[in-house]
Amino acid sequence: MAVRVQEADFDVGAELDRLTAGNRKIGGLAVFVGLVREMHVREGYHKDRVDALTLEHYPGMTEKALEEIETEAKKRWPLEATLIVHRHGRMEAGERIVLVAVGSPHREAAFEACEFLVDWLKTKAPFWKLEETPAGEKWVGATAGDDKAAARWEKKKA
Amino acid sequence: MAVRVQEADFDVGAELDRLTAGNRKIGGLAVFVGLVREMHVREGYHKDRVDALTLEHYPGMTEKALEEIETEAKKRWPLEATLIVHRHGRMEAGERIVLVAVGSPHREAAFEACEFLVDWLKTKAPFWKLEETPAGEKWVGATAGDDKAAARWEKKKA
Amino acid sequence: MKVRYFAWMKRTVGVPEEEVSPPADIATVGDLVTWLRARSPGHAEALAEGAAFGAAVDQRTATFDVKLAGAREVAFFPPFTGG
Amino acid sequence: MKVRYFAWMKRTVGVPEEEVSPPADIATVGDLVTWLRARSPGHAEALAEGAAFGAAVDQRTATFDVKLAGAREVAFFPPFTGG
Repeated sequence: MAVRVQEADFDVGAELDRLTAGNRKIGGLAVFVGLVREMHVREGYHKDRVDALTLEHYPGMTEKALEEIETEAKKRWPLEATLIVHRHGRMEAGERIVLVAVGSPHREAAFEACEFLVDWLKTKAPFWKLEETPAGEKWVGATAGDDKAAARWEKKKA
Repeated sequence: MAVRVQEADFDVGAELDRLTAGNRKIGGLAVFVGLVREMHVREGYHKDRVDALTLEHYPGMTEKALEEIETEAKKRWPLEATLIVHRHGRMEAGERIVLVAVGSPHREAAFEACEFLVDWLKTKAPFWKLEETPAGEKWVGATAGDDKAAARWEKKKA
Repeated sequence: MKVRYFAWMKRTVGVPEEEVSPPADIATVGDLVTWLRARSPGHAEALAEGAAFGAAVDQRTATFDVKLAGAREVAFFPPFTGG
Repeated sequence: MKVRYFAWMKRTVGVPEEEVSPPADIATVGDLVTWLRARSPGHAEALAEGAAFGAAVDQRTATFDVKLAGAREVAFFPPFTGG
């Protein structure tokens, strides 16, 4: 059961070995590795190509949030081992961003809990993504997603 | 896109690095590692403890079957990379048995295809499990599951 | 034609594989099962009516009505339990 | 009280964090937003009515009706887009 936010890359094999070492109750280990994908925001538009991104986080709050969601996952599923390693800082296309690993006696629980954690990380963890394209830098969600996001926050305000 | 059946253990980190090397279209890599779980068939019965198992397979047919299911997964989901490494022979509790890794631009596709492959491996791949317990060796499914399994085969015969 | 047995069927039959030459009227997997039962008490037990086993012809899963014509390898095995 | 800004809000406001001493009648996160808008055009733009941002009080996500009493750190940030 561990959560880490770090700038450095991680070694997937070594992390998984440490996670499962000495635990003979784990039958299935579900793992997710998120990578920086080179993509075109609008297909064919060269200037939209994402070559790298910078992830900003909120030191202190991010770790707290990750620990809370890990605790929540452990309540919902019978888990023997969980690990979240999330990088911040600048990463180029092809680099690893995040590792989520969940070990359980049963593979269904491992898969479900892993997906739960990944979905949650994508929307509820305090990270902000700055994309680098040939046309310059752009904060993700600062344009297209704004209305929807604003509505969500306004609702809470009311 | 690769399938391997081997007696030797595998290095998860090295396998994943090889799988994703040079491919910048992969946004999510869903991975499953199956381990030999020490378990009690009947809780509390020491003699039921599984300390090790031996997986027998059908050389030639196993590889063909794995390649077919890999092809099927690639038809159903937009996958950039798939890998199945399955061990045979004797393995003790805590050892790795199987690695399934699926890379896709989208994490939902990666997770779904990975689960699809793992579910399929557990029921449709030509492997047979011999468990070692303090009371002796036992072929899994040779007793309790027989009736149901027999019915399944008999139906096909008719 | 080579016939192979896996898992506990191998032990019950007594050999992992054998070369057989069934007569011409043995046309399907089901026919072969019936014919093999007469070879030994082990065969009869492993391939008994109602026993839980499946078959493959030339390394592809096959139901009992599948024709043997041209087959080089037929395998019999318990339900898969691996992975 | 320390106020922190993240992502594009940090650039719009012009500083990543600042120490502020709001008057006693600034009781909630919403009150603080209104009060901060007067500090500079950057503040007014980043914290504008209807802009897409959320808040945290002492590193826990907070809605605008949350009380500030005893808070040491308040943060404002765009919707999370990471992971």
